[in-house]
Amino acid sequence: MSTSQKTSADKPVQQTPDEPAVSLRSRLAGSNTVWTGLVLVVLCALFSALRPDAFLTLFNVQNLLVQAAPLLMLAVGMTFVIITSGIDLSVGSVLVFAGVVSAMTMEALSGGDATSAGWGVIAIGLVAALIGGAAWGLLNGLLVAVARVPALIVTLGSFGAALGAAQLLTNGIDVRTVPATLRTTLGTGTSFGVVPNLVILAAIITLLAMWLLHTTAFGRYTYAIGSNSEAARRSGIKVTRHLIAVYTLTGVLAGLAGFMSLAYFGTTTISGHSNDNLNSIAAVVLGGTSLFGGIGTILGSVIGVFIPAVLDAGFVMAGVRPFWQPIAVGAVLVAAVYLDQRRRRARNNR
Amino acid sequence: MSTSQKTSADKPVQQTPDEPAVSLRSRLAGSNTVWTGLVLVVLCALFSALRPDAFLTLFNVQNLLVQAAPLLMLAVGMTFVIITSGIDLSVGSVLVFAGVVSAMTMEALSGGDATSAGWGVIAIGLVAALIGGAAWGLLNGLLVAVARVPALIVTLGSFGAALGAAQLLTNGIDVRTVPATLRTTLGTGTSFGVVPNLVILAAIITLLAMWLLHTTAFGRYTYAIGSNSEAARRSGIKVTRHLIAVYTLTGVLAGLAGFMSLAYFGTTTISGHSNDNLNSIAAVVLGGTSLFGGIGTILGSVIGVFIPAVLDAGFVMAGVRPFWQPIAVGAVLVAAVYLDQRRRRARNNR
Amino acid sequence: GSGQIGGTGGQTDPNNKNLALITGQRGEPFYVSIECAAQQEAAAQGYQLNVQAPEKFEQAEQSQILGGIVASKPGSVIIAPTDDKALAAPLQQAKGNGIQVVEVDTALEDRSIAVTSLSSDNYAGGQLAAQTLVQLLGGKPGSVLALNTKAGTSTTDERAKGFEEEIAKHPNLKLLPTQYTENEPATAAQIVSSTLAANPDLVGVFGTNLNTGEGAGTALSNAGKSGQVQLVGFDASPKQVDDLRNGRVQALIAQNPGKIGQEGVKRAIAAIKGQPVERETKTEMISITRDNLDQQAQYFYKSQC
Amino acid sequence: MTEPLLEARDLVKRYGSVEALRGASFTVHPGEVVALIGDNGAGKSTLVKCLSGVEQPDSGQILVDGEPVSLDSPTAARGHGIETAYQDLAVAPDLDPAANLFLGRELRRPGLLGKLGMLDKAKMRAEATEQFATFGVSLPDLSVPIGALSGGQRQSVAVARSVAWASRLVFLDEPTAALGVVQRERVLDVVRRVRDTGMAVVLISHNMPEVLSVADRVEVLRLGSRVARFNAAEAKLEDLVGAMTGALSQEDAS
Amino acid sequence: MTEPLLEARDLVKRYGSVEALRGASFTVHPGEVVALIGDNGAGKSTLVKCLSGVEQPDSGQILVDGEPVSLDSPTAARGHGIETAYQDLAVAPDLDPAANLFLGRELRRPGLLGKLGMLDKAKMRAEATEQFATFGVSLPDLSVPIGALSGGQRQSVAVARSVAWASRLVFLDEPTAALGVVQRERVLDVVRRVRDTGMAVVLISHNMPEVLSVADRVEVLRLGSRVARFNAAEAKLEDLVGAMTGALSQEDAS
Ligand SMILES: Nc1ncnc2c1ncn2[C@@H]1O[C@H](COP(=O)(O)OP(=O)(O)OP(=O)(O)O)[C@@H](O)[C@H]1O
Ligand SMILES: Nc1ncnc2c1ncn2[C@@H]1O[C@H](COP(=O)(O)OP(=O)(O)OP(=O)(O)O)[C@@H](O)[C@H]1O
Ligand SMILES: [Mg+2]
Ligand SMILES: [Mg+2]
Repeated sequence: MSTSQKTSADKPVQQTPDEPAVSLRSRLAGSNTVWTGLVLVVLCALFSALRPDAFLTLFNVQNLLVQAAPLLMLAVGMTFVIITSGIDLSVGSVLVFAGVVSAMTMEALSGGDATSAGWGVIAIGLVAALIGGAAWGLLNGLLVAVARVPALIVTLGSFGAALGAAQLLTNGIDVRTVPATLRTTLGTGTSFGVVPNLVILAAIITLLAMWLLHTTAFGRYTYAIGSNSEAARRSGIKVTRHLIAVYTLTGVLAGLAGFMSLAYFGTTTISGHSNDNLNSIAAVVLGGTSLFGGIGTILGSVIGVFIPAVLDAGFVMAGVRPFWQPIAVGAVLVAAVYLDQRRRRARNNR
Repeated sequence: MSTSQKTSADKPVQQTPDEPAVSLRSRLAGSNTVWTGLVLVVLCALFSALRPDAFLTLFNVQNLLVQAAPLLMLAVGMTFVIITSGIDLSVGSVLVFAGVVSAMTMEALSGGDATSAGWGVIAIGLVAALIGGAAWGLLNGLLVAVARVPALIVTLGSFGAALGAAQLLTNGIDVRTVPATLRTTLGTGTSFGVVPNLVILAAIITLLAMWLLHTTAFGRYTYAIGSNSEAARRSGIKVTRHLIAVYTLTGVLAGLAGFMSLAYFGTTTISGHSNDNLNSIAAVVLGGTSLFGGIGTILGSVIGVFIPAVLDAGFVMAGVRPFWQPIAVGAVLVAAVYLDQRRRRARNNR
Repeated sequence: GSGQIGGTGGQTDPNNKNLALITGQRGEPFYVSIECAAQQEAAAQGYQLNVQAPEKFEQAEQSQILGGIVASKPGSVIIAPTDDKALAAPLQQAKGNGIQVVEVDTALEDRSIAVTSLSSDNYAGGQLAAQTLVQLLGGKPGSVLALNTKAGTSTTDERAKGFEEEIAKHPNLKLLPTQYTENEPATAAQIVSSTLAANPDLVGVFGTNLNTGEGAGTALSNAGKSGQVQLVGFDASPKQVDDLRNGRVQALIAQNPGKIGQEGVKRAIAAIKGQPVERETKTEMISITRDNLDQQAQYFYKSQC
Repeated sequence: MTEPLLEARDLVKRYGSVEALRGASFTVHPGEVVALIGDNGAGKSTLVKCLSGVEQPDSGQILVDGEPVSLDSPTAARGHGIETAYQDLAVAPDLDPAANLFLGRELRRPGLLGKLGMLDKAKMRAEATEQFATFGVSLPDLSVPIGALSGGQRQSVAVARSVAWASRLVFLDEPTAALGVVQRERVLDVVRRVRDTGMAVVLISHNMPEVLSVADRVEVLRLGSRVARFNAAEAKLEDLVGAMTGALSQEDAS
Repeated sequence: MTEPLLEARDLVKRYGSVEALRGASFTVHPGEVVALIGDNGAGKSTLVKCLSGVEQPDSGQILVDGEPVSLDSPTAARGHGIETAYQDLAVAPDLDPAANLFLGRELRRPGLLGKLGMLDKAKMRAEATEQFATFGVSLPDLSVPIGALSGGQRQSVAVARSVAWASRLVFLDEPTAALGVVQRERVLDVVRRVRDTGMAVVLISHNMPEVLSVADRVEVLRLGSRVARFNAAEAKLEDLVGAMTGALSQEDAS
């Protein structure tokens, strides 16, 4: 602080005596994630009770976690974007594009068939995926922040364009040689006996993102821009630069998701990601992040990714008829957010 | 006004002398629709120049208009919802549901095969479609306005649920007997020699919606709620009731679109509407309506429906390779909104 | 007065050198293979071929594309209709404008519109898949699962239906409810994992198209069940053939897109010239397993034109 | 004294762990201007919100004409003839000043079109122009959305709005905070004139000279409860400040 | 007289058809408190926005220390040691008061973590508590988002923010409008103290007694241009009001 009016505080800030205790309790009760988290726990308990032989098995838990990993990466990126009051519809296509670029790079480096390629090629492939994702993220960011085109239009455009570019590169045919080493280590390997490597990677990235969003200046600026971007600008925050960084980050995470998907499926699955955007947005909103920006947590998005995943798996195990499944999923989603909403309104009806 | 402080206005409201003229000009220049409208005109001119034999033909114009008619209905409803700062992802599924309910009703009334059913059955089918749409709209509205669940979650839920319900009703198999009378009159018939009946119906509904949004209290409340819903509530506007009405209206329009689609295609096309939600949202945003509510016009949405339609048709005629098309469409969308945005910013950079 | 859209009569110009091909979905290997063959044949005969495809296997966008094609007046349109009813009206208009309609892969219910169709019998394909699976199982009892894409997709619905009805003839096999994957491999993988957890007696899976087979293969190999649970896929894209070779997939039901594309163009040209063409041809479906892999190489789809 | 028009007894309002009102009471009689004063955060705006139906108190009683009522929505309060100019203005920033003035009370066209809900925009604009003139609001362009106006212009619209529609009681929460010297005088004039028609006015203000010049009575809120009441004619500035800061507490004794 | 710290010459700013500034000029010297006064809509806030880099004037010149500069962003103005408390506050409503106070100037942890961008939230909170105390801001709960605070509390945070960071000049656009009697005095005290450290303060206010008590000089804006300048010690209330309302026009003559 430049001036020094820190003279004796003759009227100290008024505080309730039992502040720390109250604060913790009310913070927990009011936090966005507790109620949706509870819904997740209840669902798991329910399906475990219904099919104890199937739901609570190591196999099922591993599978749930592994298969959610790429979507989790998308949702983590989406959390940042939505907190800035933006949106990114392009993540699924960027995932595909990054996967294609990565796979083609690895193929090219191995002379056409990457199946037996080593770690050097794999590392370059990873970099290619991240760069491929970053490029689209950067483009989105520039158009949103510099050209000031609404994020919905920009990313709807790149949703089509990234997929088109991936199809142009491959002529629509999946690239199919992926290094076996990559598949058996990152794709399907486990560490510590039971923990899938994909899950470890996803967890590390998620923890890093939590750290970034909740404890650093980068995160603070993300919230500030979503809360009032004009105030952020006037406070000297480089709003344009920050928005570009956020969209690029989301692109990089989509690129990583593309690489993970490549490792897991062993192919580029070009035509299979048209719902990823809505799925990841739904996860983020389900986790309590506001579409109007300024509010949200990564933990919430994690919960938001797993509620539909658990539901889908549980319904299949419980033998719910397929056409009933979307109806039941819809009802649970709405109910989960309703509980959360009611709780928050009771606490603070501003 | 209850009190009477209308004493002599000794300091009249300050007005620029040339007010009417300036106002008209600046209103036109600043209006959201002019620039996107211009883009539409330029595109038409371009394609007409490229393929004069194909683009500017009666057949093509008829086709463009007819095929856009159902989407236009969805976009008109979506305009209302988005102006209230809501969103409706369920429209495509509601369209399918309404079509299914309508077709099944007509079949049931004709004892299993509706192909030769008459106007009485068709009228009942129309009512069934409208009610089917209204029911989902009402449900959306109740959950958004009364239970206060974010619109994105509610309508994502009903997006799945309405489609699931349609599939349950039909066991996933399209209903395929549609009255031939309906198909040849509303579906593919024309009036005044060349104007398709579907287009006449869509135009009438669109004009009514314009009237409703831009000149009535209903429209005014729609803007007020989107602009500041708390202010609207404090002004005595029945926000809850109004939101329910808006979502129901959107549902009814989706029901009508379902009926139109039934008349045109002669089958329920259950699997074919998963992109309708994003397409109609894109049309609305392209037309200058703000996703944050309070701003927008029906005319803009009409233009927003036709820009992608013209692009798609034009690219097909120009023989642009399919993989390039989404890239080109994305670029044009972004460019159109960018022009519009720049223009508006120049006028009023608040 | 009242009339009908596009009701303008038109005669086919026998000298029209323009053809159009509208496939069912952009970037689908099966359709890409059709396209490659068609392009080759058209070029060989000195014709221009405008190839278009909707982004998804959906009738609305396809009929919009068709509108654009009709307006640009090719001599013939070769199309894989995404809906056997919904496309009747727009194709009727095409016919009304003097454009010869050639159906490939799928066909309209209304037989009066196209001059010829080269369609695959997807129902029979599903049956063939079931028969192949039964053969692979060799009498082993257990549950089997079919993975469909999206409800209402005519081709995969037919395949699933053929499969279900054929499996029903084998009482030692329990048919689980057919699941829908939204055409996402991740969803398919997740469904297969969950089914494995819930039904340890799962012995066979049928993936009705590329993406569902992909997801199922991944889930099975992840669970270490490749080869134990028999997986039958549909189509023979290069990746799928690789999978068959290395044991992720045990059988593929293949069509012959190269032949369809080539023959489609030939018949379109004949129709333009007013020559007689065969009205109806059912294209063959064959089952490829590891045993007959090498004999059936001509059915493998192309990845490059 | 006449029967109170509106009375609040022991209102409590909590926001999470914050207690904004801790048993606040308040009285206003017909035909009087009551100033409600208090330090920042004393709970004045919260009290107004509770009395105009925007917020529901957690406990306590509200009486209109001596009858207990439940003001569960702004519409309920409006039904009793109560209008409010909120401190946060509560206007729709994307609508123009005339639309904001008539928000929720739009004039409709005569005849069938009006029955169908069609607005008479020209008439509303004309009446709005007149109304703004009364308050000395000078607006450069009536079609500019209110969000683009200057702070004072916006406040004038909000105040004009509440005064125009009230029939028995109007709450003005810091109505002059952003106003220029002239406009402030206009508002105070209007307040007096409204009072003279028999309506009651509750004025919240931090400007003591203003309070003393226009109010008949003064009620003081401190830390969420009423600590003093004064007759404006007899009150001195120091008393008011003393009551607000807690140096002087009258109510405890009474 | 010393060289002006900041000078604006003939600024013009148009919003569509509205001309907010019509050739406005303005001068401020180091170590003085200049009051900028004018009717509602006179263009005061627009002028401040132009001088703090938030808006770009359509024409005119801005000089800092006699050198022409282009203030094309708030960061540019901040580079010259200029801070502003805006009339619309410009705070992030979802962040808590401490976060708002330090917005764009967060304190980081010592060491590597700080280099990586990690915030020192405890330290910021402690410093914020101290800072708020100076202004007599009393906040019931420091973790409440600022959007939930009372009008006065919010304004105090915004004012504290600008004063805390300014090094040469601080613009205060109606800083006391929503403040209580005590808090208002605190702010005026702070203004004087800041001036005594050699910094310049530009105070916008509609409260003439306040203006006369704290300002060294007064500049009057009317319909987008400067119409008068006064030495506060010599100016009389009537002169100021006259200049604002147009009854008296000094600048035209000069
Ligand atoms: N929605 C809310 N959530 C949490 N605390 C709130 C909320 N609204 C008000 N408060 C707190 O309640 C107290 C009273 O606020 P209120 O706005 O009524 O004060 P006020 O007397 O109007 O002050 P001012 O003179 O500054 O306008 C303040 O401490 C404020 O921070
Ligand atoms: N973004 C904008 N668009 C259109 N007009 C504007 C905009 N911003 C300001 N104006 C107009 O410019 C004029 C000056 O506004 P400004 O906010 O500078 O006034 P002010 O002197 O600060 O008034 P107050 O004392 O009420 O705060 C006003 O007539 C206002 O309506
Ligand atoms: Mg207040
Ligand atoms: Mg101002």
